Amino acid sequence: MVKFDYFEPKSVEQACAFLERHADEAKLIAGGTALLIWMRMMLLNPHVVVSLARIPGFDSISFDPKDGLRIKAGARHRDIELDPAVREHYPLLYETFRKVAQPRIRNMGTIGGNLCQGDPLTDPGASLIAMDAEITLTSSKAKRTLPLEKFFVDYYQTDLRPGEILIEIRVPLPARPLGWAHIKFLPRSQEDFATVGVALVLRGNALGKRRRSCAAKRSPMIESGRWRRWPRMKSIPWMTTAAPPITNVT
Amino acid sequence: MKRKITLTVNGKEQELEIEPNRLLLHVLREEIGLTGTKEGCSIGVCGACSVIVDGRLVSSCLTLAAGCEGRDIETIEGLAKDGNLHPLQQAFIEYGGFQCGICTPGQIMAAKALLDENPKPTADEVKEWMSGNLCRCTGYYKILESVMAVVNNKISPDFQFRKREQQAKIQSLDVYKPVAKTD
Amino acid sequence: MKRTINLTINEEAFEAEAEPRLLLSYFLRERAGLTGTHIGCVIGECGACTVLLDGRLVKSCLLFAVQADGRKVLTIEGLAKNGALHPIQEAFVQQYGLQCGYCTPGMVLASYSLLRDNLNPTEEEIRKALGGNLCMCTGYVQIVESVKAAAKKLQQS
Amino acid sequence: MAKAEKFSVVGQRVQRVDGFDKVTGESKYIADIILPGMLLGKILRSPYPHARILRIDTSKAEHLRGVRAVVTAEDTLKRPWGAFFADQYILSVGKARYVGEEVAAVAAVDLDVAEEALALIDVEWEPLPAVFDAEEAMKAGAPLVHDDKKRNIAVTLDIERGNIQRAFAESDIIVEDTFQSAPQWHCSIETIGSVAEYASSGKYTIYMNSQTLFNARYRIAAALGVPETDIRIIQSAVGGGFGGKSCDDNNALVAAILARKAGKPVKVINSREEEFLAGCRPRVFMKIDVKLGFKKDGRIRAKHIRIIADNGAYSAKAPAITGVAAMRHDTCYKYSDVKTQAYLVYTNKIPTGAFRGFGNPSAEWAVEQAIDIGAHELGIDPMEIARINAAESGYVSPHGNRVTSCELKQCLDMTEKMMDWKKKRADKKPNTGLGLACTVHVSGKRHFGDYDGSSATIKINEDGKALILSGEGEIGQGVHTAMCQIAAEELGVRVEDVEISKADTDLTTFCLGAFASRLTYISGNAVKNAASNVKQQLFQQASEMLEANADDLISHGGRIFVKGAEGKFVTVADAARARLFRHNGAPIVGSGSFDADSVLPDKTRFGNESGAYNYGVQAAQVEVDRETGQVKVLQYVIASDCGTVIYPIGAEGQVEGGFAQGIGYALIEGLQFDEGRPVNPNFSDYRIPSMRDLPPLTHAFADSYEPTGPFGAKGLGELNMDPTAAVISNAIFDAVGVRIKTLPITPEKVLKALTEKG
Repeated sequence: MVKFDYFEPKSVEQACAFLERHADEAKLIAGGTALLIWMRMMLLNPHVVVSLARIPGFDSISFDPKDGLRIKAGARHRDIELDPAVREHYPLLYETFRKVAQPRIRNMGTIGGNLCQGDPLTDPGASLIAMDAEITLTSSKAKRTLPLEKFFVDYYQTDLRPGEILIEIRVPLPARPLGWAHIKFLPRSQEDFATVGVALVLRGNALGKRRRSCAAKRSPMIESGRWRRWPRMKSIPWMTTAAPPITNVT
Repeated sequence: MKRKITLTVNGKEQELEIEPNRLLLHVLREEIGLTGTKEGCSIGVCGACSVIVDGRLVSSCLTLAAGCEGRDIETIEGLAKDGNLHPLQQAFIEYGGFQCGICTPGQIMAAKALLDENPKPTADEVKEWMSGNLCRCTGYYKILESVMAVVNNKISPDFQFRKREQQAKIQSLDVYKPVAKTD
Repeated sequence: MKRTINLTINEEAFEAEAEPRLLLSYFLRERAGLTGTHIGCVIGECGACTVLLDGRLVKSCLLFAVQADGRKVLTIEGLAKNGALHPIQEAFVQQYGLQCGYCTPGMVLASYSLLRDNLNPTEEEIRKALGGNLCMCTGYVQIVESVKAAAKKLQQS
Repeated sequence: MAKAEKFSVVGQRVQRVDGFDKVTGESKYIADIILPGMLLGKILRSPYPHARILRIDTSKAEHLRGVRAVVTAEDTLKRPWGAFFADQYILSVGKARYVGEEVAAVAAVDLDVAEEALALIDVEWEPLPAVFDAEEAMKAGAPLVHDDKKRNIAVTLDIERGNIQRAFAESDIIVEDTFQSAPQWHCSIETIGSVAEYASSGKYTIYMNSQTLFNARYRIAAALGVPETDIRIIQSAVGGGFGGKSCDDNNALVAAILARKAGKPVKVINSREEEFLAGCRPRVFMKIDVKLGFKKDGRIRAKHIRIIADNGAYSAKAPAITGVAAMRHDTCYKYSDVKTQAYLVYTNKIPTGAFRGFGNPSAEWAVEQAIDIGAHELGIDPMEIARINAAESGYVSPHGNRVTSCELKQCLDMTEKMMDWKKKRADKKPNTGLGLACTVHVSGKRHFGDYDGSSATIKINEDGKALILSGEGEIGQGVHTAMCQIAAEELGVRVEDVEISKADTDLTTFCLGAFASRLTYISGNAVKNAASNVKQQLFQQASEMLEANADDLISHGGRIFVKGAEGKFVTVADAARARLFRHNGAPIVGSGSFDADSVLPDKTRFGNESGAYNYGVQAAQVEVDRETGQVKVLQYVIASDCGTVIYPIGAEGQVEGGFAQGIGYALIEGLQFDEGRPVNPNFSDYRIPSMRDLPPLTHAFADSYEPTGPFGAKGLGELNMDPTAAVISNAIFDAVGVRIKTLPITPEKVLKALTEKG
């Protein structure tokens, strides 16, 4: 690993200022589970590392019935998994986050870091897209909010612009009843990255047709995320054999 | 540019000056001399470097030491108190939860983090929790058995490692007279 | 407050941090890993920790490492070159100038300092030059013989 | 069957002797060894699978601040070395023959500097045509890996016993098929490493995590060109070996020459990537054609096997491994007429070598499937086919292997019962199936010179406790505990009163080390003999003190007494002290040797390769998901015949751990090469089984007694790695009717086979 300067800003504004100042040579670190591997492999060699770990409230999760779920980018996967509101109102997210890697990595990796890495092999993206999540990004110049699915561009490529920090993920409260599933296909070890991850949401009237399962699968209400790309699929013929049983209704 | 940091490691404060690119794993091993924490894969997969930071189980190979300023770190060396093994350590011996032992500090720290959070996990919960700690020797059956032995309180109450005598009387040599004894 | 100490040890640059109170002898052993410099008394009496600082014979237990900052140190490890012993080392081996060997690095360096200035010392001069180096094993006779033999070797070369 | 022998220590669930250190993190593995002034070494490796080195310029690296030594082949004798063939160099001489080959190395004050220095070494390469496939390599005109090896063939075997043509003519049905095994990496959680120290007087002291210290010493001496005595090898705690740490690689040698040049101790530890590229020597990849002739009643009449084995660029132990794959299995069943042809072929890939099973997992993958095919064609239960053909005590294989004890049939009965085989077979559910395979392994193997033995020394300390000095070493399998139990049993003392030293070539007598499942049997016998010698001395002393005849004495629990008169006794401590503290005093110290009754195979590879053979049976019930091709193992059963079980926790651990590696081999593990370059050399992409990947397992040991073993024991370590892949494949066939013939069995392969079958 190269030598670098290390900063721990105490506010998002400060962090943005650091990013601005060290434009090309700085990297943000949150959980570090991906960044440090790349740095150890000398694939990334930043001269400045800005840690977001000491920004007060940057890991908070809050829920409001009208506003939905607001997850600050510094929340760790395990914080989300263990959050009572997530468990109660967003069972799909609970099921997804409890399956991310294993507890040690969930204790470290943050949702913001995960999304910004743009790694299609990881689990949260698909479920959050399926739940209509939107994200807020900020820089010292501007703040913007966009749907998560627009954020993902390609393998390891996102719409994150220079100087920007992902600060929040908002997930609207889903309509009830809600049918949902998240599965990932692990051909080798249970610890592997998924070959395919599928998140599926059925809302409102689509649920009534659930018994006509094939029809339900073609319903425009179904959304999913898929390996290597992040499409919000309107129809998913490839799933006709591997679809999970939609048994979870809340 | 080196930074000064203070870590609390197994209850003891440690003041260190380190480069920001140093990993917690290497600082524990090389600066503090706690070599119980092992490096296996260097990429957070195998869990041999598992330690507990502020109550959370983490991979010390993916943790910058600089980010641990002021944090409380537990390593395998902090588990046994006054030569008395932690119940998990005892269970791993009694139930054969290791062979070569290189993954064992990580396995035990992972199990400790679980039991701290959930003292009565089911076997499936243990499996799910521990699955990120790889072992190439045991096939895991005895690791699971060891952890479940602690959960189900099946470790011996009067465990003494290899019956070591703590207060052996050393026979004086100059008064030694060989004779047969009787019961 | 720790200080960064830069010095040359056996012709190699070396840098390490140390508290100002750290003695040069410990610095050499623990920071530089050169354990040939031995600790005998830590009050400058025994000479087991003898090294050369900028060419002058010193007892490294009577110096702080910071005092060696920017200077040149020669330790016993710097004497043999490319696996070949220095003639003084050879002489100590051949003339049985050692038993346990603990004082030997200091003895050798003291002899080195002597013979550098005086290639033909008398026994008295040898005993005087090595007077600050204590040995509990040999009774010094063979040490003196070793230094004499070393002087001869050096004269010939 | 077992002798009615009652043991007081053997067979008890005792505590591991090294347990405390391991659960507290106090065990010193190689990375934990830190010497004063120690430097860290890094190795520059070939980026090409085959290339000539035109020039190496190390001057920039040498001038980097913090660099203490840079070495190339010029710092070595350029003398080739190797376990069987001297064909590899410490650092490339003229050419590199695989990606990852050691070309140069640096010792520096820290790893970052060492890595920077590697980048400053300037090597001018001339890439050469390379060959990556063993079959391609055998073709005329293929690039030669070694100029003197025509058609790249390192070893050819062509052996016929009996009359194979007649035997096939007399067969009722003939099964013929081709199977491919896969390379597999050891993936010890601790990688290979060494700390070398060089005293300018000429002695090397090398701390190694090797599993075969004296073999390491021999090879290092040969490569460095110094006598064995000038090399002292001290074993650190070993974080898993499985064959990978038997010093077939250059790690310790590079550390040694760096230490010599730098004049400082040097530690060289493989990164995980280096371990995959060029560290441990992975399992030999084999393509195996099997042809079996059966009689209608299920008897195997003829067997013809043809193997093409991928040696990689250098030979390591692959020559012996090829022989094992070609012949070992003929000790499992009662064969009469067999033919075996095998070719070991050089390619421009990582050298392959010893991995738990030593050729057996590859061969059993093929042969046990061919037998299963035969069983299905004949309409006979695979369990019955195995029973009909199973070897028995007294069997002599066509290659001269003499079986002194064999409980294979008992293992079959146990497996049948534990699996509830008959019932499960009768109520077969869709997409579920049962599979079975048998296995045989050795307990030691006579192949490193004409010696298949071990030696040990036991001394009694003044406190009456015994200390075993053995150079065999502990690599995690628990053999030190088993040795303490054997010594305690023989001496009649508590196991807590026996300790064992770490292995150190300067302090212990010659020992071959951990391979060929030999330690419990071979070194167990040596320890037992040493203990017996010590016991004689103790009894001699005690007889004076008890005023009794030494022949009438027995010992138990640390007391020595006349048989039947336990009330009056002397303790072992008293006897030892009495022998020492007197005129003409002497410590009680005894040594013991054992050399197995095996035979160094002759030119036709005939000869009893081992003193004892261990047997096992495994069975699986699997469920196949027809939509994804995924295989779920519902239940797994193992029965093992390892003679008397000395250390049950350790023995169970060997079964479970071997099986876990078998599951990895069968279903999970695989390294992909691209033009000889490993594509996934890390734990994120080369997966090994995790806790969640292991199925429910039931296992048990046969009631067995090996007459030549210590208290009836024989080997176990490798047995349960061997048949697992075949078991799973056989079960998949039973479940969905497709047979997978290449490893690992991935969902893609199963799905493809199902689609093709329609």
